[in-house]
Amino acid sequence: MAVNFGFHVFLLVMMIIGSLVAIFSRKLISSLVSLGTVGMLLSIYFLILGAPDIAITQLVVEILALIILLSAITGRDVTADMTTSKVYAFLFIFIFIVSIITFITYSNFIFPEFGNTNMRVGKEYLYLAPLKLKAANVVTAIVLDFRGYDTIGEATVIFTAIIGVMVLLRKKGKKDE
Amino acid sequence: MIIYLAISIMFFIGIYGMMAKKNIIKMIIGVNIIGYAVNLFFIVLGYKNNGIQPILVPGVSIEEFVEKAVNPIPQALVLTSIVIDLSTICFLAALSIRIYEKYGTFDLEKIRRLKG
Amino acid sequence: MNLIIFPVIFYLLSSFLIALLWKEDEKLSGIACLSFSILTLISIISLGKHLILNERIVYFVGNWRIPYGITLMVDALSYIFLLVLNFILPIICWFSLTYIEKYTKSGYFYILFSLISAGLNGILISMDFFNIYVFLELSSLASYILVAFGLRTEELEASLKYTMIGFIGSTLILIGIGLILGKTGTLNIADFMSAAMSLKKVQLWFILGLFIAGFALKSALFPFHFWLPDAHSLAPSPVSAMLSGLFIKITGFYLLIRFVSNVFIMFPESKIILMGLGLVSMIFGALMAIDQIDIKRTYAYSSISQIGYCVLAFGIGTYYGYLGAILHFIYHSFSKTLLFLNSGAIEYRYKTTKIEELKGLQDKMPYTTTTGSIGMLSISGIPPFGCFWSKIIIIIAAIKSFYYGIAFICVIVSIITLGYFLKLQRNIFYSKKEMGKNEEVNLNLLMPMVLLSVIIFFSGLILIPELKIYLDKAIDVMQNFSYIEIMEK
Amino acid sequence: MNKGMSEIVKTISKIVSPFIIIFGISVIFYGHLTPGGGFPGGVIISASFVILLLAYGKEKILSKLSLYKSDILHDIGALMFLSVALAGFIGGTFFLNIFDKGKLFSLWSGGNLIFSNIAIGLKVGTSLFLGIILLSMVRIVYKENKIEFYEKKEDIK
Repeated sequence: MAVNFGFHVFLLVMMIIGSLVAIFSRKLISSLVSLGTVGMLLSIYFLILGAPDIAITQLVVEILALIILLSAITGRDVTADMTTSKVYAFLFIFIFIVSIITFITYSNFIFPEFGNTNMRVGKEYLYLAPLKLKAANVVTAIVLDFRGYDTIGEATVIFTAIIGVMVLLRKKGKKDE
Repeated sequence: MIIYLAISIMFFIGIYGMMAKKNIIKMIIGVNIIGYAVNLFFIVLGYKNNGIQPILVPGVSIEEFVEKAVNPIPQALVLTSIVIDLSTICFLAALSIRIYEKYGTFDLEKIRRLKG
Repeated sequence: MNLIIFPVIFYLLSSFLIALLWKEDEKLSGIACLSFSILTLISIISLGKHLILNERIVYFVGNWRIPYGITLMVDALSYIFLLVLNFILPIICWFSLTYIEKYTKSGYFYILFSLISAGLNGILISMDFFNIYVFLELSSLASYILVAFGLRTEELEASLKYTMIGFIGSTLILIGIGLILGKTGTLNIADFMSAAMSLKKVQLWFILGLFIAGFALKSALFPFHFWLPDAHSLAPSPVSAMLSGLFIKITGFYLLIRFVSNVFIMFPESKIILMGLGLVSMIFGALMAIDQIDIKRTYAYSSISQIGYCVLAFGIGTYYGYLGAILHFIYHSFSKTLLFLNSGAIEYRYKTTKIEELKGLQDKMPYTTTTGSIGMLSISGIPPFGCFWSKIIIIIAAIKSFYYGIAFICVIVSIITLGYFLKLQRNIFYSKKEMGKNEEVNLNLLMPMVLLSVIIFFSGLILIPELKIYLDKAIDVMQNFSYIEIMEK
Repeated sequence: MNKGMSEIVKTISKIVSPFIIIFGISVIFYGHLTPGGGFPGGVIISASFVILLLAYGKEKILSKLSLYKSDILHDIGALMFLSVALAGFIGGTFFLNIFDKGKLFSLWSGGNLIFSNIAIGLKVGTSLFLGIILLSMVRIVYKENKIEFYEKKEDIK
């Protein structure tokens, strides 16, 4: 979708504000809600950047993550105290300043230019998927056929997470306890 | 350059949320924000100026589609890494529930029984 | 040539089938997991015949050529890691058949065990950046869960700390992969190298820095080591054996070797960084291990210092340095697994691993004592056993390339290692004579330890000329192999 | 968790959730033609179950899709996807697309994309639903179908 550059920056600024509120707010519920807004804005931004199925997945996955965290909070303490450990704060500010400086000086070396992506191999996929595989959705063709081996590993990651939830919610860990 | 600067600011906010905050749920929110920032970084890498979505619709010819479509590779990777972040959050939520059962609080300061 | 995929498939199949059918029956899921790991070992050994004929095996998943699909590659170096990994995993699974009965729902343990092994095998055979990341993430997530398997308060907190730091390490690696995708548009290592030749060197140093930081974090080198003692000492013993012996070596050390010496060949000076990291973590691990009160914490700190040895030897960069690194990896994996299984047997019998609560095990558990002391002597570098050969070669490598200071520090650290292991032996095994009855653990716990100590005892034989050819092939891969050769083929 | 939310929410979620399930299934089946595919479809289906869970509380939803059934479905989905990959061995290499590719914009196109989509959708759908049910279910122990989980006692302090 052709959107002028200002809208990109607007969405990014809103996301930064949302994540700031999420980190620094005192009540956990309000920080979770602002996390939800950041996820929603991210899903809209994916749509603008030309990734529709990523936008759908991000939208629904973010809702489920919110539900998971809310179910972890309900019935337990809902406020987080504001004291932060001074050592980490200073260490973090130091790392932040150093990396912003290196970022600004070297950014055109490290990051590719925003508008034009390196389509050296991406272009081949755009030819291959419709002609050879007869699949119109190139992203699904990549995820499930060209790089399907990744997706097996990734489907096993969800499987591990659910086994992990089952392991962690047992009645007691050791028999002799 | 501004886009990458904004993404790295968001990344550092997530890192701050993980490192400096002592509440487990705030750490999980930090993990979430780092996941968002890295996924956005991938999709921004694959963006082409006013490019269309990499899905062929009947009206568009192949040559025009290849010319204007966005890079599909980062999108395939982000589909995987979104779900990896969701699994990490799922596991961390279960872990925080069990830690809460044992300590009665999410606050790491009271939980510090392990020496470094 | 489909044999290359079988390790990953067998372990995935074993985890899915155990989860579907035998999750509730502990005995059956243990036997299923053991049979699948032995099956993998057989498929790896039969893979060796092909590897001798041609120098490396390249396999295109789904028949897609280099830049489009995922390619897998096994050569002499990754074959050695595959052999060591798939030889130790059945032993650990055999040991945990009776050890895990102390935990409730041990069917889940075998599912997660085979998932970690699937992840580690997936890393060793793959030649694609994002594929390495996915399998790295799979095995790390399974190991976060297994650290918290006992659901006690310390274990939950250790797992939380381990998860947070492991997540930061994975994110650093993911950002490095993103930059590679941004710069050269591909994810295949060979394709990346042929495209990276045209880039200026300055553009790639940031990517290499991210990768080194991510892998150093995963292998607990000095600045990022503080998650390891809690995670490895509080996990169930077979899990900490797998973590210390295999996990930090494959996700950290192996990938450091691959990326520094085979992918980013335009940065030879990065080996000096590795030498520094290895040196510092070697010294720090040894010093911290001296005054520990818990057996498993001593072993955890000693594995920090031993992986410092491996990275230091690799950092030296000469033939002897590489030989020392590979040998030390092999010997340390076997002996550290033996030590953690030994502490598991002690914990199984006496429910504690505190040093002062265990007295005079010499006559109460004679076989455990002999195997434990063999493992301890081997790591501290006593002549007939394994690590002596590798430490000697590392010291020779340091002297040959005129790093006398480093050679001297290596000797000092191995003396400190000998010191705290002798102290451990004296306190636990050979202290005052207590006429307790023979409470030796049953065979399922004992045979893996005996098998490992026999291997360590005869491990000097690997240096005889016939076997040394294969080691030289691996070192030749480390020295001058670069992934571009695969592009020409 | 009390007995679900107010009456309005219950009736609306009762009406809406079948449509969400149908939309999720259409996203799975048309994954290779329109935006979507295995992951989004599966996640949408699990979201529809979660809506019913939130609206009606645990007992009602568990009567329809009990823990044991979703656990079995979750493993079957994983095995289905692995078998689609192993089917490639018939044609030689691991993940080969051995089915015929069909025409470009017809429903039957892209060989084994459809089967992988269905397998992934089934797997993601049931496993996320299982995860969320377990996380929110930490208060109730279920004995009859062999999965008994931690019941939060009132005296945790």
